[in-house]
Amino acid sequence: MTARAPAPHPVITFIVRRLIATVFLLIVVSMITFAIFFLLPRLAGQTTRGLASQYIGRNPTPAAVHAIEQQLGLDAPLPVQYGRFLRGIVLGEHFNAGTSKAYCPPPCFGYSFKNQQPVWPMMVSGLPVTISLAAGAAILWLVGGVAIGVISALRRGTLFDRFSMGVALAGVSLPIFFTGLIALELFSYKWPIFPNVQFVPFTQNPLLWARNLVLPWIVLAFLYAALYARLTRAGMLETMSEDYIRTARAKGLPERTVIFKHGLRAALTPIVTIFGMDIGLLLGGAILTEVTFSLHGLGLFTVEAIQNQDLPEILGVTLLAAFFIVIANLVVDVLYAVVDPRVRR
Amino acid sequence: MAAPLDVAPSGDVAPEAMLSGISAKAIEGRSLGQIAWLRLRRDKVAMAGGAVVIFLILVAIFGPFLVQNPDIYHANLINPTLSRPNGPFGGISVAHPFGVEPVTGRDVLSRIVNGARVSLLIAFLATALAVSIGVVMGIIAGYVGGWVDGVIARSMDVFLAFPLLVFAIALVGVIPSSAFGLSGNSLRIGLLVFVIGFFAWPYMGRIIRGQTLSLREREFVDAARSIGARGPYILFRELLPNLVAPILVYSTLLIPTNILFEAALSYLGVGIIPPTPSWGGMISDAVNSGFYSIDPMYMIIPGLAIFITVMAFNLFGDGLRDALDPRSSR
Amino acid sequence: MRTRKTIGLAAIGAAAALALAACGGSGGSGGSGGGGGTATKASFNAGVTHVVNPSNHKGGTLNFASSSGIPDSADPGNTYYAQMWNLTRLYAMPLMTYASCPGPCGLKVVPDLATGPGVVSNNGLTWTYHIQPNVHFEDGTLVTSQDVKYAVERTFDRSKFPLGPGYYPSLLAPQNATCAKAMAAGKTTGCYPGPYVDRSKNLMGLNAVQTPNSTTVVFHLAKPFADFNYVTAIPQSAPVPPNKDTGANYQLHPISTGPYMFQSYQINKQLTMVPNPHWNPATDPNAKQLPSKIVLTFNVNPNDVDNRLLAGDIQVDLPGTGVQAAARTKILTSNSLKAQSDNPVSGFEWFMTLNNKVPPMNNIHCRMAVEYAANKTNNQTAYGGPYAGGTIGSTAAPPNVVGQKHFDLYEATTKSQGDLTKAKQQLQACGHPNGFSTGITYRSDRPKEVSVAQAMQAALARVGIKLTLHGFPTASYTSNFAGVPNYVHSHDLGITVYGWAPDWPDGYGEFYYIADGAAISPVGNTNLGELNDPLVNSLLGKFATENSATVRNSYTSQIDMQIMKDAAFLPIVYAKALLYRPSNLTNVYVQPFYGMYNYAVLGLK
Amino acid sequence: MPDTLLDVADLRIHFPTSDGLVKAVDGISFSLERGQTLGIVGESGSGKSVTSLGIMGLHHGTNAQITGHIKLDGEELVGATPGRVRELRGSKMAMIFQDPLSSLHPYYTIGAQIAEAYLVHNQVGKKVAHKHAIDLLGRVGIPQPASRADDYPHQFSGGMRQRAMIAMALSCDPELLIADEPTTALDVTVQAQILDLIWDLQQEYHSAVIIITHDLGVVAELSDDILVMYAGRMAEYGSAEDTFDQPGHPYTWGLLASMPRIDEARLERLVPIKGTPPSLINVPSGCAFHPRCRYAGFTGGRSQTEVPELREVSPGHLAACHLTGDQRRKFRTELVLEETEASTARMTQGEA
Repeated sequence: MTARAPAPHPVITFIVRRLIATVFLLIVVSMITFAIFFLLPRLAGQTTRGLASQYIGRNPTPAAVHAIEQQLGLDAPLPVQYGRFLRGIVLGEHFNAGTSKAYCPPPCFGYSFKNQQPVWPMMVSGLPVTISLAAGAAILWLVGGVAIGVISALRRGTLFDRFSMGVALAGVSLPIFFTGLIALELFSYKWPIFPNVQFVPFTQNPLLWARNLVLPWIVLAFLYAALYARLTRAGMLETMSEDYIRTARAKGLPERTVIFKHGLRAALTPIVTIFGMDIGLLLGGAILTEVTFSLHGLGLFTVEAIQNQDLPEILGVTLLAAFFIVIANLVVDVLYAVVDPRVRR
Repeated sequence: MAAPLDVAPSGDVAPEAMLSGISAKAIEGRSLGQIAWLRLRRDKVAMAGGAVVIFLILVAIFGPFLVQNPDIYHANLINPTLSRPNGPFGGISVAHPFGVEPVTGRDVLSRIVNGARVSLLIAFLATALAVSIGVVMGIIAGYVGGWVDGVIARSMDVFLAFPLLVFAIALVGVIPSSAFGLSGNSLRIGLLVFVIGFFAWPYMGRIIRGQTLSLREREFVDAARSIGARGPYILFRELLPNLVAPILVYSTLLIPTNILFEAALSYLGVGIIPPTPSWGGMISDAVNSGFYSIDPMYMIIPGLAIFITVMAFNLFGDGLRDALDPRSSR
Repeated sequence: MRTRKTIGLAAIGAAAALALAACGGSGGSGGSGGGGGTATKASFNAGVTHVVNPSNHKGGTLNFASSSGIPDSADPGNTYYAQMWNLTRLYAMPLMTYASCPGPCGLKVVPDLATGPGVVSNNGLTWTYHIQPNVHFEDGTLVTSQDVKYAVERTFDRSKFPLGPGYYPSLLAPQNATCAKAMAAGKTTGCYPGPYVDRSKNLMGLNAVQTPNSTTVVFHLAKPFADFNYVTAIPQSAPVPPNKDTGANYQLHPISTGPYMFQSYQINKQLTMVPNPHWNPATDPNAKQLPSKIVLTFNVNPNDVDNRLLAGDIQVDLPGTGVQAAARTKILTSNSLKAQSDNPVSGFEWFMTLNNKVPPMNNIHCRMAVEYAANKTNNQTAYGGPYAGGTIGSTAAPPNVVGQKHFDLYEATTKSQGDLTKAKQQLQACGHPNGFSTGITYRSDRPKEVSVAQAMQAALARVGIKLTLHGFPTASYTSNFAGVPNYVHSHDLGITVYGWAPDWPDGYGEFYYIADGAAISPVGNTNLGELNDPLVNSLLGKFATENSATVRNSYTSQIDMQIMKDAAFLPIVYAKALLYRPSNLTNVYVQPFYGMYNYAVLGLK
Repeated sequence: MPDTLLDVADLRIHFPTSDGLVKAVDGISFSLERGQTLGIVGESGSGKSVTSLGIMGLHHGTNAQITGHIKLDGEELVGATPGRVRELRGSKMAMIFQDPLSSLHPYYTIGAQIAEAYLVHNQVGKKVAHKHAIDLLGRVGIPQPASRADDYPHQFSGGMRQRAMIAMALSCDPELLIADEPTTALDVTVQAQILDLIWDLQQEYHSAVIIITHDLGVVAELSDDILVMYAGRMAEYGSAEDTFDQPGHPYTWGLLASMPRIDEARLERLVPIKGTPPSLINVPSGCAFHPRCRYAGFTGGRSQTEVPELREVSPGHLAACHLTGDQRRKFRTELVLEETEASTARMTQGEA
């Protein structure tokens, strides 16, 4: 028989264990990322000279290329470069900006090759945009998707169900940039309901902030809302055929209590898991949305970094994105342990 | 087969599940495949999706031989001052049923058809790679268990921690234009397949691992083991056939994801190298040249191509899942 | 051709798209200098020859937008883009600059920080500039000759400033005798490592530049270079106060000497400039201080830039390469919008080189046959037609190169569909009466070049010349394929599609890299036709020591004529851009060297 | 005087599906008095669970077509408003399910789930309800009920879960308790405990009980009456004594033969009924059991064509079979002899 364990301890040990695993995971991810961006191109025939010459204007001289190699630290062996990179994240880094040593406090993700600026502040400055975009869209799609999914499941086979599931299927089948462009063309140019879409900080003008983000929110949320409606519907249908729902009905509970307290509670648990992971993965969707709507967030920063072949920026943003994913997974796991008593051990 | 009064739970759960249990019995004697096919055939939507999928595959294989050269420019069909196609709807005519591209006058139909080949090729290869790695790793993890399972499960975590899209565009961006003995589009296709396949396998791996774990405990595996079957025999003769259904279903659902993914990469400029046509690349051209607002067909046609393809695969995949797994209620 | 840079295209590839050029062939009336110019009412192309909406009204926010970020750097010492050379005039005063006036007058270099043009010594090796004694930085400190010297010193540190031109290290005298030997052997340029490494002499360690007093700068050259005033017109000569220099971070806030100074700058996002209180209009007649704020927004979706421009949300599209297709259609099909637009030549010329070494093209008659057989109208259409592409070209230099004269040896403008009779005659003379086969190379990721290659294939087929198409990616075009003569010879690539814009608008700047025999190199070649004509070579050599403008101009037209006589170039178009000027913009005109509106003088109604 | 609590008459529950009309329950009638126990026996898919869910009104919201009568304490439930049936559910009638783990909500504590049932039918506060839940847990034999009430279902053992289910069902002192395969998912030893518990509680509350099972052994001791169902129809209905001593339907014979009996010599192998239960979409014509019935040939073909009516084989004991009384007695005797011989043979083999 089950011995009763003191309540808080398992959750805390669980969190601590997961935290340690997370740190370890991040280190492994950073190593692989570093290897792929610095080692793989070399294996593919890229030379540091070729890399360095990308950051020089017309007609580079060998001396100039060599100077750049040194400046960017490309002349050191790869493990040393990786060591520097890790040290920079933990301890910060002194960078030779010319006149003086510029100090980049931790977490210093190195210096951009192209812009010769520390990567971290540039990424941080893009965060408000991406977070605004992500948060608004996430709320929209979670509320919208779950509501539609629940109604569809309960009204299975009705016109509403068929229609909303049809739209949902279209939603998951449309490329996000395509919907974005159509939305922009129709509602920003043809009928200027939301003209001149650009990011305005929330602190500066909350109303304008929201107005300008409505289109990107809807476009980004549309894809996910469709997905969540389908998932919620399937989950709800499955849950509502569970034995414990029958038990709840047999108890004589009102249907509303049966649906929301017993059905939705259980159906939402996997949705919450997926939601957490999607939030972590959102940078992918944000890239396409930000490019389409010219929003200066992390997504556009990523594209910019890639266009400039700016390895430190690419490395930084990849790791930041991985960090989000790992943290989101951690939060989901902890949340799961809180929500589902069976998981706690 | 005679059996003691069976205690299958199906008779006591909700009527719906009960009924499927009953009808399964009614057509007992047929193989799972036949049953699934019967169910699938009744699902008209899924069948329509399947028909479109087959049509698309045929188009991708044979289409390029039937249409004109997608790289030929038709300057005479272009307004020399405004660079846009003469005639309405992007210059739609009998010779060019989908119209022609602005600036170049290239035939849109032939580019769509050739683009289908590229999109489907990448999607299929990437799916094949992801599924192969995922299935092998999943079976090994699930069957062998122990520390092997631990290592594989951890590495799945690591791979899932990579932001796929960010990673893909970054990686394609930093690899030189010729590498690993490949160059041009063969290198690009190889890279895309590698990136998608290599970072998407854990999704498949997790599903297969879970299935294997539950199958491992089932009687027929015990039976095989008891008559002295070895690990590999059990893996491939006993387990794999039972995993065909989930593999098939998730492959069908992974393909459209990969089509969208390839389109996104091409849209961001790291997909297929011009002038080889690809759907995402066509949208990208329409957007970056700015022609999409005066010649909407330029963007809408490839957009619809992506939409229809992905939708068809999704419909078919959903239907296949319902047919193979009656428990999923949809 | 504003396109988003595609990935894989290295920064250097983008730098090659540099547009530096001058005023259109429409032959503008000579406007008065010094930021004046003849005023005119808004009409199509009015801004090419006249100042539209002249006004001294102050106030308002001037909005720029760009579909990318600042292409290289906001640091005047580290930039190689026409849009940036134009923009930096708002916050940096180089020694010389291009005159602020429309039409040919704007192609002249005039003193900016200097009191007059540089004075060259008799041996051509010493250039002396005197700077204005009463110019101040934005913090109120006086600008001295040492600030100019320091700015030049910075350009030697290629690790911090790799993106700007490298003229000073290659032109200035070697730091010492050891260096001189090394330089003579072609092993190095300079030896002076820049002020961040060489901290000696109070940061004034560069021997080739001397500052005898606080208003005099003397440049010592390794060899005579008569175009030096053009070199000092590059923003790199704008003064930098050594104690305010922040090295790689200087781009975030260059210390201004112009009418505006940086208020805030987020790379790739936004740059805001406000009036510089220490700027004195009397010392800077080439710029104005009218708007009360200037905001530049970066990374705006290209179509969005045009839509905002037409809607009046922004006033200027920073890169100045013209509107996109959608806006082009709107503008050209509406009389009122068209009246608010200009279509200047941008400074680029698109052309094909006909190779002198690849048989049978090594025979001049075969090259002439190609010249005659080409369909110039279709070539123009390939580049976007008369507005977005440009005017059909007949000379090797575009019209905004000083000294260029119009001529048409191969009936490019008179028989623009091609003259097949003459083409056949030339084929006869060449010994291939039924035509021949050769290859054409082009950049496969540039639709216009693909298009023109196919147009050529169709046109030459009319006289039996079979053209095979060889497209290569831009990134490796000159480094691996078209710019590697061995590759060209072994693959029989007789025709190469290319384009060029000079760093300054004279015959030397235009022709040295693309037509001098000395410029032919085994890898990364820019003289793609491998032209090695003694007359062209010797005329280009004379530029270094010739100071007379008239004589230099005659060299330019002689070289141009000789290149065309050799049938070494097949001009396609003198590139043009369709620019839109919103009605509330004042003092608008096209700065002919940059081929876009002069950003230093704009105001708002 | 007979105190009839539940009266079911000609109950039919049909489900239209894309494959055809499923007649899950097709004309069932029985009645049940307070304090009495009815056992409903049949294979999976025989319609016994559908019947019980129908009584509980749990087909509401599905496409079930229900006709006939269900009278609970004189109140007609077929066609009653869903709200009224819901009020009765959990208070006047309650149900225990087969698999206690899946029937309990995994996210709520046992105590909360029991209290919830009490709360919804009584105007009391949460504390009172919780107290009541602990009481009930104690009553069904859970040790330390006060602390175990805060446990989650997965922390209980199988038997304890079923006890908790029973506690939940009893929370409002129901007059009718339906136990649907209450012991199927449990160990043999626990099975007996649970059945004892139901028995004890029935005595205590004087409730009417329906036990649904496929296992005649379960109902052998507990039931007053037994209803055997086959393919949605009644095969046999009578008192437990009659049904065990003089089973009137060959199907019941089969059930008895396949029943492990503790009182007799243990059979190593149960005697199965050949074939599988029929599809409810295509119920065999005539007697639904005829394809599996070894005596179908003795009815002169009527079993293939004619649906047998329920006939009294003895007073108050009904069976739906075409065989005549003589045939039945003869075949039954043969069968019992056969079985005894077979088991004796096996036993001797086992000893040798």
